[in-house]
Amino acid sequence: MKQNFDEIKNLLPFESHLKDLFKKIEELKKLSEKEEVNLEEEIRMVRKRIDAMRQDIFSKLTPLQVVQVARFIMRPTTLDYISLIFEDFIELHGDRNFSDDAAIVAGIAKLDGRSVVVIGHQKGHTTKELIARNFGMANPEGYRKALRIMRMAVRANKPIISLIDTSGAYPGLGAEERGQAEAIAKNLREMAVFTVPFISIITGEGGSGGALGIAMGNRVLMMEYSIYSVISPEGCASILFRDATRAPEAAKASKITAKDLLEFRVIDEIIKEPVGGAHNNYKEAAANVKAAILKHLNEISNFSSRELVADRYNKYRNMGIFVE
Amino acid sequence: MKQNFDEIKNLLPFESHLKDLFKKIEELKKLSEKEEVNLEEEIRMVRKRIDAMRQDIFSKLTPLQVVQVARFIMRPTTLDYISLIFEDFIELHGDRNFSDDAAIVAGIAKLDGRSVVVIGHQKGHTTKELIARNFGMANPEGYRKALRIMRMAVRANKPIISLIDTSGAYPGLGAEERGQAEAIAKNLREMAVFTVPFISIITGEGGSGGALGIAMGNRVLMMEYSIYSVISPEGCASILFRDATRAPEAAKASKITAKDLLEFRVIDEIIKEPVGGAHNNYKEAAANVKAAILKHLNEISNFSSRELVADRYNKYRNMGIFVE
Amino acid sequence: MGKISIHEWFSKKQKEKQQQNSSSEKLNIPDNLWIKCVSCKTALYAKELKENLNVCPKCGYHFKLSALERINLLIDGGSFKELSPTLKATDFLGFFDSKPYAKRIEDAILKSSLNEAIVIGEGLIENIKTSLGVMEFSFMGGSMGSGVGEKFTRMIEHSIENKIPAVVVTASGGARMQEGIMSLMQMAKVSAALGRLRETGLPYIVVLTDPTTGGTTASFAMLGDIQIAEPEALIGFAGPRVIEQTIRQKLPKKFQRSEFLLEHGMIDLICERKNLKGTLSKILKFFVE
Amino acid sequence: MGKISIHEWFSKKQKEKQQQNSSSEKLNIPDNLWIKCVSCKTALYAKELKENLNVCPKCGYHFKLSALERINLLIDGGSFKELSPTLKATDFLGFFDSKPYAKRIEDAILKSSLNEAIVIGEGLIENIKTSLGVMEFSFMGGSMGSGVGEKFTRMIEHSIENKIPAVVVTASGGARMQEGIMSLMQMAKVSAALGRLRETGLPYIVVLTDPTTGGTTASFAMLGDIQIAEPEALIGFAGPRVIEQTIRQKLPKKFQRSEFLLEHGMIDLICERKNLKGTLSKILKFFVE
Ligand SMILES: [Zn+2]
Ligand SMILES: [Zn+2]
Repeated sequence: MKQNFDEIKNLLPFESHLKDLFKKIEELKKLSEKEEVNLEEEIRMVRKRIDAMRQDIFSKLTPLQVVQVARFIMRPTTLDYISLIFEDFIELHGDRNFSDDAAIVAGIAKLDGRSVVVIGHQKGHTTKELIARNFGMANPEGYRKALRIMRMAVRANKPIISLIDTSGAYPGLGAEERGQAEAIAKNLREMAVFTVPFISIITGEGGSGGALGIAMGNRVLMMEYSIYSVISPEGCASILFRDATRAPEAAKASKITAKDLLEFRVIDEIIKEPVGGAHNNYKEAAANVKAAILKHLNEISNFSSRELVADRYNKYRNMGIFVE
Repeated sequence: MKQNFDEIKNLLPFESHLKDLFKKIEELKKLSEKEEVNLEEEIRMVRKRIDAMRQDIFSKLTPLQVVQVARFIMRPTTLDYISLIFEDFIELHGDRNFSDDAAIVAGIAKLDGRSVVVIGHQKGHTTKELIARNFGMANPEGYRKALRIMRMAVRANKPIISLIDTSGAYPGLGAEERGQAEAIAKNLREMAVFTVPFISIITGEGGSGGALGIAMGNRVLMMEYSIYSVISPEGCASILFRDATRAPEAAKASKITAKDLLEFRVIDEIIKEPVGGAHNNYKEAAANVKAAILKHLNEISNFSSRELVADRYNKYRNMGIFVE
Repeated sequence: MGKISIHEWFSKKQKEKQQQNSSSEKLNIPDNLWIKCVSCKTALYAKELKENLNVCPKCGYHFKLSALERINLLIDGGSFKELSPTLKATDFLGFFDSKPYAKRIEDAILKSSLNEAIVIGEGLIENIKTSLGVMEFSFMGGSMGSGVGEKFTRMIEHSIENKIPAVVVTASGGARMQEGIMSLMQMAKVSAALGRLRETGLPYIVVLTDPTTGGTTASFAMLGDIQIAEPEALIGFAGPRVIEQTIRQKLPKKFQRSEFLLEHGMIDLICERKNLKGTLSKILKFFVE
Repeated sequence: MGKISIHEWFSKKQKEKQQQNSSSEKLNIPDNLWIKCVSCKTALYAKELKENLNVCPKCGYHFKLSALERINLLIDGGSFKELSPTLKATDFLGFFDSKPYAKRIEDAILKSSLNEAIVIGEGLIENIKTSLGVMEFSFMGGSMGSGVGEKFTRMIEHSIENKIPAVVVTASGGARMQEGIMSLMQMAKVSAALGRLRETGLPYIVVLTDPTTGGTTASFAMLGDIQIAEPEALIGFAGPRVIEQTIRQKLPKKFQRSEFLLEHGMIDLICERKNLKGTLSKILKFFVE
């Protein structure tokens, strides 16, 4: 949950020129306290101005600026969304094989009274939390935990909601030893044939196979300032352009924003974010996510098991652009 | 495979009095060579005497003596049986999670032209091999490999043959960490609902959960001098009698021989062993095992998938003696 | 179903318990006694401990609960109907160690006022009808022989027949060695029942309590759709001493405890006793609603 | 199916290959040249190497095989029918790095005489009719874009429609980044196809060759009912350099090699090239007979 959010400290690099306006608000507040005058109208006016400027800034974000928003440390995490969207969440742990991977959280919950399974990558808002969560980069155990719990949803005939926010699967020694590739691959195959409604939302970073590993929903939605890509702009630049500083170019070329992906029909809908991005208003962001989940869940809830599998199969079967 | 089998060196403790007769044979052989006389008839006579004495000894084995036969280092191992019973065996490795456990071998093969999956615990005939195989005591990975490959058999609709020879699942630190109990438990549950014919043979030691973990066949057969028990006689003595030296008593009380278990209908048939035990004639032992497998496989091969599951379910459902 | 009403059954059981000479059982000592917490060594007023669900108010150590106390804790008042209450073990091997198995069974029945190391039945958990099995550790260490295997299996079959979830609370030292191979076969039997249950899609929830080891762990105790454990419960396959003998070194602290299993991915959550019913009911609601 | 006979197809392909300027490819250099083994550094007579299936006769190092050479190795003479031979990638993002993707595609086609980084078709392996996909590493590093994803999927669908096993030989650096997100989606697409195949009970056999990494490994390359690898092949998810940067230490020797994967339970067996067809046919016989 968002706590003690410092609006000045948490300005994104490309909106640093709003600093003065925020300072102005602070001054007005102090003045109002000191002099015991009501300056609320004045403050409201400055806020309005900030919002207008922000709306303008955010309407013209470059792809790499969207990346900055998507990766922002104050961006709501999976657990933030879970606490704001679902009731009676009980977190379930472990892959029943090797360990419990904190980079992926999973559990059962109620969504407007309906039983659902929810899973997602978990980052954090502090360095400590990020380290504990391995920066949201899961090991094979994370994917295996997700699969175990998604399969439980299938047996129990409950919908699955997945929230995606990872820079990628962890490229570590142990991850390779214990079959990172195998774990992701198996998830992809199994998700394809799940007989329950399955909705995936890219909330922050949708980093490559590590994102896809829990993201094969019947519907895939993206938050307005999230990204989804086969490789990070930095990685793309350093591999293809042999120059990591060319990330802005790579970000642009790779088409990683929600708008681009909607055009390619890789995603089904863009979920609006509050002014200035989801981190400025967790509640509003969560409400938008919830509304989107409910809308899509309602649309596919009448599908039979068979139809759900066919719907999902066709969705992915038809992805690809080639000539013949 | 049996190699350079030294009959004198490999006498079991309770047949050490046969040593002189074997020495006699050696002398006769030497004499025959030296003097260039034909002493085959004499040798045959001694052999006959040995066999007769052995038949007598083995007909009166105490349970703990049976344990000695079952554990004998020269007793044919799973790989010995595989090479003598099946054709075109291809060993398959790995649990796709963590490692390949050498204490359990598994693979695909042909049995008289029929495709089957065969799995079994693997001990060894030398200290080196025993160490490499962890003395046939599997870690969780062994059970997970077995399950993976048995499930493949189920998908491919091929019968499963399992050969059991272990003192038990390995009671190690890592085994506990990685869920020895979970691995065995899952195997039991899954084996119960396999839709293919499944035959299990206790070839040597059937040690507790570690044995049962791959032994839930529709038919369970035991070699004449194998044992099958919930705890080793030594363990039983030290826990219940608080005195490990009372193993003979514990062995007797626990009813662990093939004959006892057939009486309790825990097993379906006893497979005859060559005179003096399977280690004296691998080929004959393997031929007997093969004949038994084929007999039982033929009996259940006409069952439908459903019938196979029901047959197996009822078999285990009905085990237990209680009053009400 | 039991032939007497649940109300009668409970008061009968409670009376039987009170009549026993049970100085060795912490939970039956007079209310004004002091008990030393085995974990933090604090001297606790027995009544206070009991009122706190046998959880040390100082350090949170979870003392054992009897099967009846557990049922009281989890099941909505008066809704429990016992199944197969008269089912008993029998000494079919004529097995004896320091005393005959037949005598052990008799003693255990007298001591626990139960006929076997598990009580099974049906009851409501926050109004959700559930099959329930609760193990009794004081009955021969909660060991699983033919009686436990049969009762557990019936509990699962009751679940399947009535299309209701199944919940089990474990507390067991493993297989009942006095029944030889037949105790091993119970592992196959109960797991097979769970294989059938699983195919129906009905949930099976396991609550692991201190201690749960051996053949019980390697069968029904590890097969829950959801695995809950009480804090610091010993849960393992091999006993700690066997492992120490095998690896010839001391075991790490907290080895085979709930927290260790959580870390190693073997259980879903650790739940304090005071939250257990609430958590169970949320979980059941997830499945049945 | 291809519109020309398999015989014509093979001779056409071989001719095209010979005509190329391919000094950079070991396998197309004149027969009288010497090649230094990358593993044991022995100088090998090119003809000898070729006759030994591109396996070093001294140390057993497995050099790469082209898709066509692989098909020749595995498929009974003249029985291969190519599927979707004209399917090609297209530069739908207008992507360019050091050169435009469109140009890269063109160059790769010219260089390899293939239209994509995978050849798919149907053929006999010791008389067993099989769907086959063979990747071509020289085609943009065997990267998987829409073309590879579509062709692989069609290969699996061919398997399902004709009720025949599917075999794939992998050699790939991973996703084709020039197709952006669409290359990622191919992982989902091919895995979904394998999900359908799996439900039919038909076998899917993977032969991993050097190198197989990235999105290819994390999708169809790791989903075989049986996973075979050639000796010493590099097989992994992340590239070794990425891992070294992450963990800031040198990787162990043999890391991510076939032998390492076997030890870690990820593959079923390592098979030398000379035994590959025999082993495959035994495996296929297990499934189809
Ligand atoms: Zn305490
Ligand atoms: Zn070489």
